[in-house]
Amino acid sequence: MKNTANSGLHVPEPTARPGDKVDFSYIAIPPAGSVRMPDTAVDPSEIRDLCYDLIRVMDENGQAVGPWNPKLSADDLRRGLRAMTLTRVFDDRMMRAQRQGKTTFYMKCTGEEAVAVAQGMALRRDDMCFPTYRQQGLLIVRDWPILDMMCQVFANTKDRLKGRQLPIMYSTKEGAFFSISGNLATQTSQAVGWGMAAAYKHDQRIAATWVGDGASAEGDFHHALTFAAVYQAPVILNLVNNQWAISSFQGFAGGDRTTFAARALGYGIPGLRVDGNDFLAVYAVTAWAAERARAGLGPTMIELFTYRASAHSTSDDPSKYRPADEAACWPLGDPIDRLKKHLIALGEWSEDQQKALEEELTEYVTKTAKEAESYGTLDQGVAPSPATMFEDVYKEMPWHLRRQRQEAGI
Amino acid sequence: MKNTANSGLHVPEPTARPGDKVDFSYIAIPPAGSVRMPDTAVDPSEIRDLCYDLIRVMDENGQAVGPWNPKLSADDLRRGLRAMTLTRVFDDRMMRAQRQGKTTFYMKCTGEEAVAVAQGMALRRDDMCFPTYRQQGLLIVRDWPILDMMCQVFANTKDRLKGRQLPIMYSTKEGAFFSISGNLATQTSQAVGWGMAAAYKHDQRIAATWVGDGASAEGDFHHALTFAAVYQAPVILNLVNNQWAISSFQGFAGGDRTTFAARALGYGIPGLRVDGNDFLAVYAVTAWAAERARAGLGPTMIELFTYRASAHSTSDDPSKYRPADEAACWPLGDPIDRLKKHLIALGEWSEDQQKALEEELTEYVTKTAKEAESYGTLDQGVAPSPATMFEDVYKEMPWHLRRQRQEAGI
Amino acid sequence: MPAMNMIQAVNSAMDIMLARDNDIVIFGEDVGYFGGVFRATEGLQKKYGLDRTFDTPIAEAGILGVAVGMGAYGLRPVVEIQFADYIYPALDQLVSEAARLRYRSAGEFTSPLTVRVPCGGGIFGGQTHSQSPESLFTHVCGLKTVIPSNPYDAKGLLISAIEDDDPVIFFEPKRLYNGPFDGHHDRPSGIWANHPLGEVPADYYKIPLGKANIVREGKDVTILSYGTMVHVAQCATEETGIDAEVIDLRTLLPLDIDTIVESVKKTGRCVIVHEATRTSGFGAELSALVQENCFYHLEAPIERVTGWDTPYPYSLEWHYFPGPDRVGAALKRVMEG
Amino acid sequence: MPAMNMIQAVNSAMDIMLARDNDIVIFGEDVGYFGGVFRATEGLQKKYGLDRTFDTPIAEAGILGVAVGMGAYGLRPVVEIQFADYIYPALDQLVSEAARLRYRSAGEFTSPLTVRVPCGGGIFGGQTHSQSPESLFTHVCGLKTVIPSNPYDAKGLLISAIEDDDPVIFFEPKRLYNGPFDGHHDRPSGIWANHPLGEVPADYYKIPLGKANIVREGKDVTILSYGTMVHVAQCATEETGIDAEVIDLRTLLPLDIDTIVESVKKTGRCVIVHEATRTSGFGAELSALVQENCFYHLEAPIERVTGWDTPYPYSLEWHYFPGPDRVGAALKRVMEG
Ligand SMILES: Cc1ncc(C[n+]2csc(CCOP(=O)(O)OP(=O)(O)O)c2C)c(N)n1
Ligand SMILES: Cc1ncc(C[n+]2csc(CCOP(=O)(O)OP(=O)(O)O)c2C)c(N)n1
Ligand SMILES: [Mg+2]
Ligand SMILES: [Mg+2]
Repeated sequence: MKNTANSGLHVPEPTARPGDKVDFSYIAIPPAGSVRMPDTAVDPSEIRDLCYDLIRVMDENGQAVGPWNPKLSADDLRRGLRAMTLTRVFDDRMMRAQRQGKTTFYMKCTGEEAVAVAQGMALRRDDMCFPTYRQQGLLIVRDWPILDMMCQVFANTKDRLKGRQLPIMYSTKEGAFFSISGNLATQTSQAVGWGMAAAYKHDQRIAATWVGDGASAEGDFHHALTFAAVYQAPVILNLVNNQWAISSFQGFAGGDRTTFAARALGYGIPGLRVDGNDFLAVYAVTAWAAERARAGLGPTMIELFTYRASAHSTSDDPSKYRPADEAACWPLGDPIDRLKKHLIALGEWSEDQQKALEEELTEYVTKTAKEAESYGTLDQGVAPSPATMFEDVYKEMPWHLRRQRQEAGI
Repeated sequence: MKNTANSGLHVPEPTARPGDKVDFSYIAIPPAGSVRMPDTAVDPSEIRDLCYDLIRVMDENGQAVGPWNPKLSADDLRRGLRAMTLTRVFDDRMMRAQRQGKTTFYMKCTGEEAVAVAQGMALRRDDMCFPTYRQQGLLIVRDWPILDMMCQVFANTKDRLKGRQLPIMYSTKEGAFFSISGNLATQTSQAVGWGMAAAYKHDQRIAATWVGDGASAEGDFHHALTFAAVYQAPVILNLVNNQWAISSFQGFAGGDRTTFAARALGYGIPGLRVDGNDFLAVYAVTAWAAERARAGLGPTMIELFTYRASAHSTSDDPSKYRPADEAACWPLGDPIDRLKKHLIALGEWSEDQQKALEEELTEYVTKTAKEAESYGTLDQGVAPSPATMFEDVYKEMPWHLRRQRQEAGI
Repeated sequence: MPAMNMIQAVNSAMDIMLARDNDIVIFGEDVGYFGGVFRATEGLQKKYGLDRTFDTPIAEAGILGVAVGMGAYGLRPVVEIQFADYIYPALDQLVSEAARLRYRSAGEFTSPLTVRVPCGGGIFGGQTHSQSPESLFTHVCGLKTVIPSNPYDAKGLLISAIEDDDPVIFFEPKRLYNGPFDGHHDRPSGIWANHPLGEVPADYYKIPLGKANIVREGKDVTILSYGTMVHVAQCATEETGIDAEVIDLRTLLPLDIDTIVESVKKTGRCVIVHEATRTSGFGAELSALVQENCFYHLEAPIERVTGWDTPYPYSLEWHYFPGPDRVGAALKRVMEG
Repeated sequence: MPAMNMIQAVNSAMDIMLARDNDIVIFGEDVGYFGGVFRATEGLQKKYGLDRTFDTPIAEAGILGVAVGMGAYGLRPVVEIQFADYIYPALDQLVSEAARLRYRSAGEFTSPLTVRVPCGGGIFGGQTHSQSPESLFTHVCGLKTVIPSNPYDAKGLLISAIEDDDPVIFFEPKRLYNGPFDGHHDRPSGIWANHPLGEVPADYYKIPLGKANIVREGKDVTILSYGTMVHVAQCATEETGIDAEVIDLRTLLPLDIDTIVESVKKTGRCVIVHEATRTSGFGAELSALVQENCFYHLEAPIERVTGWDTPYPYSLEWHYFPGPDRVGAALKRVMEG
């Protein structure tokens, strides 16, 4: 036995490193449709088993099966497919812009598009989102202008954040999308506070927040769960388990020992575990949790089981720490492919239509990127005025900042 | 429904406040002996139900029953009874000293003596303890000189901590009792680190730590659980649920929603819930967890279900926030009375012997207190030399502290 | 005007604001039913309801995180951190979140929080109930830092803090809760009822943030201080007979630089007094600013009288606390300089 | 001697120490298999084993809490906080625990930790990958704070830090990892292989903590600085032609006061340069100390050139960064003073 007190310190290791054969055999995948759907008013103690299960709706043939089938209209499904595809095209374009030096940094959500897009669809347009950095799909499914997003990425003269934030750290009150923080997990307890405020104000809106498997180890997430449970806040706590936190596999966040959904049990909160690449399942669990929250039945925690198919960010090279073909071997497939297959199975879509959609969106993104670039890119140095640097530190500028602005000569 | 998003913010309330009739009817108490005892090598996933149960050994007649009966010898039982009684007498004497102005502050553990004493007995003498401030029983059961403890409380010339620490913030490396921190919960991740170090060094010693129901809401406790699970550290994580955190009942730590033991589930750690006033049950679960840790099977979390029978500290007046007779109504009784009853039922003890023991210990404590007082008490101003104030900030005193010491003229 | 001690003044400020503005909620450890370990929120839950003043889990970072979220919603949370010594777990939510939210969202999301924090020593609280960490917060742009020295100011400043649209850390020197304290721990302490600044209007009033108060005019030397040390400084002035101008800064950030500079230019000498440890304490910033702004007027080195660079030692606290003797000695040195 | 950049120098220090002392363990986010996001621990896990250099959960407070426990056991943990901007969650374990453990246990338990913290801007990291929070740590008694400015110092200081029996915060200015940087972001950056201090002995050596380095002797004015700003200061000296004495402090606490005082007494003028925000930055403490120790030798006000009191703005970072022009202007002002 390696892991004993008197035989050394146990340090977790993933099943495969670069050069090894990918091994996902440890992942148990129950058949689609096999998990029961409880009433939203269920007592959390009656659904503890759901933390260890995996809610799935789409089967191998692209059919939607079982109680969690949200029975979305074909139009809604196409809307979801479009938003996911647009997200992927947008990501690819921005990634290329970074490679071209037009911006310094970018983060993709490839393989995880269903998370933000399906959840964004299941939430109301004014439910307040406290995302981390891989939920650009929320903005996209809410039809937030991608031009606006690009201007932020380019930190140009139309950047609504005045060049103050790293690319992709979007923020829009109108979009009900909270300012992304560089500091992991801080948004989770903030979301609970927002939800508490909404409850206090007898407001129908609810809050939702996202945190990564890695970041869930931060104390803030524990505080979010505790406060959410104590005050029964109308909030959805989403944990996106995409298997990796930069170079660290989910075993370093505790994933070797149990599911992340099981965290909910310690707080008496319902915990759902869902196939994060199954658009329908993600939609359904989110709608269930939103209904609970809106009915005043309290918080829900959702583990979205997915896979980070791309690099962590443009600063990262995953081939250094995981097998190059790991993404391709991910047993739960690709969320866009799977929803497309479902729509085709329904007779509501075709490969040709998908191709046409991709072309249309590529053209749209390219055109929009050109427009965004016309307002400047970082390398061109067409940035917001340096004088703005001293604004918004406080509501009113105190003397010392006025003096410093003078000193800066701007 | 009060607790709904659109009908206001839910704020927990205890079942009774001052003036109300005490109501502990919500507490489910399974019969002694009814909970199974798994093998220490059990897979944690097989004993999740134990987080929701309550391990008890002593029945109403003082008989030890069921699989968790540790079958201690009568001598060991008497040792436990003696240490618990001494702890209580010690507490009373120090509390009186505070009232007499001989020290400024004191904290009792009345009603919770079984926690530290039984756990201290189940651990080895050199297992490292990372306590919070109500585990003085650990020192007492380890036969640490109460004179030494009193000198710390009086901050006198024999105070091993040189008057630097608030009374009861004991620390002794020789006693394997880590320096108590005023900052709640910080010791929990430290204990895990100590355990990891022991594992790294192939050391047979294990670590144990204690945290209150209230303090378990701190991020540190989450970090402790996460790191303990990830590195399978040889550590016992004890959560002393004594129902109160100063004036806040355990509902403000999440206790209204589920058990505290259920926290363990989120990390895949075995969680045991034990009648904290049942000396035998506390001993047994601790021995079980220690065996696991020492065998390299990883951490265990234990919820000790008990009641803080006295004030939070000498600065507190509990009649302001809970019914005056709440302690008397606590359904799990008093740990000293219960162990005494068991020994009497065994024919190994009598009321007279108990009375004699109490007298003997009272005399011993009084005599020792007199000796301690002879080395000074705070109000007499017989304190360690002010020059020591500048020592031990660093291993070697840097110039600025030397200069400040000069400036202080000492 | 009613006599109030500092607890009552602080309580009165919150009482008035709860009544005036339904967006104000108060929470923290033990602040609800019980009314706080220092009783600053006593009676407020009963008067305004469970959802206006409530207890929290013991998680300072959680309290602040939740407050930031509430602030983003549009509420004005007023939270209590039970002791300044326990604010460190919340630092990330303060520094990285509350302080920068307005900036990083270009003004769309704000953090109109007030964080009440009992601070300071002199009550035999030992190392974890005695700290004065104010300097850390003054290094964080986006935060305001306030420390009153008497009931009148406490109430007026707290109302301003609550109404302020930026996050304010409001330190309450707990040694002053019951009465003014001049550092003579061996004598009976005064009570606020006997002090002019213990007279506090029952109604709403404000003292603006960023405005210092000259508590004693003088021409020989300027003493810059705040909180408990204002009283120590006044005492040292009387005991030495040196005609010091004693300035109570009240707000550390934004600082009332004009009042400071004017005074030092007049006196040509400056002594800075605070209870916090010396190195990188707020006294360093004050010294730097005075030097930068009054260099050609200074006739002697600026002196700092502060807590030592050690933890606050429980039984030796009166050797640690910068009392009137130490301040007096500095005044004399400066007058000779 | 081999040429090393600063990453390699830091890596070499840890490599040597892992080999020399089995009680040293290294951990942090991504430091294990991958070798750290800046690659400072590259190769160490492979060379010394899984249990000597390993990844951790993403919980800075957990990392520090565990390190304190290990230190109490008797190990010497060397941990990495991925960016200085993420050290705030760990502040309580540093301030309340690591820093005070020796004191509160009267010497029985100690915290011989080293906390490696990449800091500083100039890499377009935005507000959360650019901060220089060193001043906060200098306010905490019980901690030592170190910031090297070149590979040679980095290795020697890191070995000293690891061997030190007190907790040391070891800041690594990430803008210097690959080469010296004088602030001229518009010109190609240098590489360490072309710099004398990029020559680093392969073997064990130490640079004592608490000793500053006079990197340029001069008689007109003393420049106090550390980290990246040492190079900016040298550049400004050359560009203005002012004969400045440039002191690289290397250790902020304990500070090498003698070297500072001797220099300022000689030059009579002082400019302090750091990248951190100004108010209550470490420059304030330096200014106060210089003023206290050299008052009668000063011929002009001490100047501070620092980052502005705003968050580090992503796209405007070169307007924020205190470059050679700003330092040069201060030098000129001081010479005219
Ligand atoms: C407090 C804090 N610590 C560390 C980091 C550096 N960091 C940025 S992303 C990341 C990994 C996060 O992984 P995960 O939460 O799983 O999210 P994912 O990237 O997989 O979506 C780390 C360590 C940070 N941003 N904030
Ligand atoms: C970080 C921190 N926050 C707050 C406090 C103040 N405080 C001391 S004890 C206590 C209550 C703790 O309750 P619990 O953990 O249940 O332990 P118990 O007193 O019941 O044994 C509080 C809030 C503290 N010491 N440290
Ligand atoms: Mg992840
Ligand atoms: Mg308790």
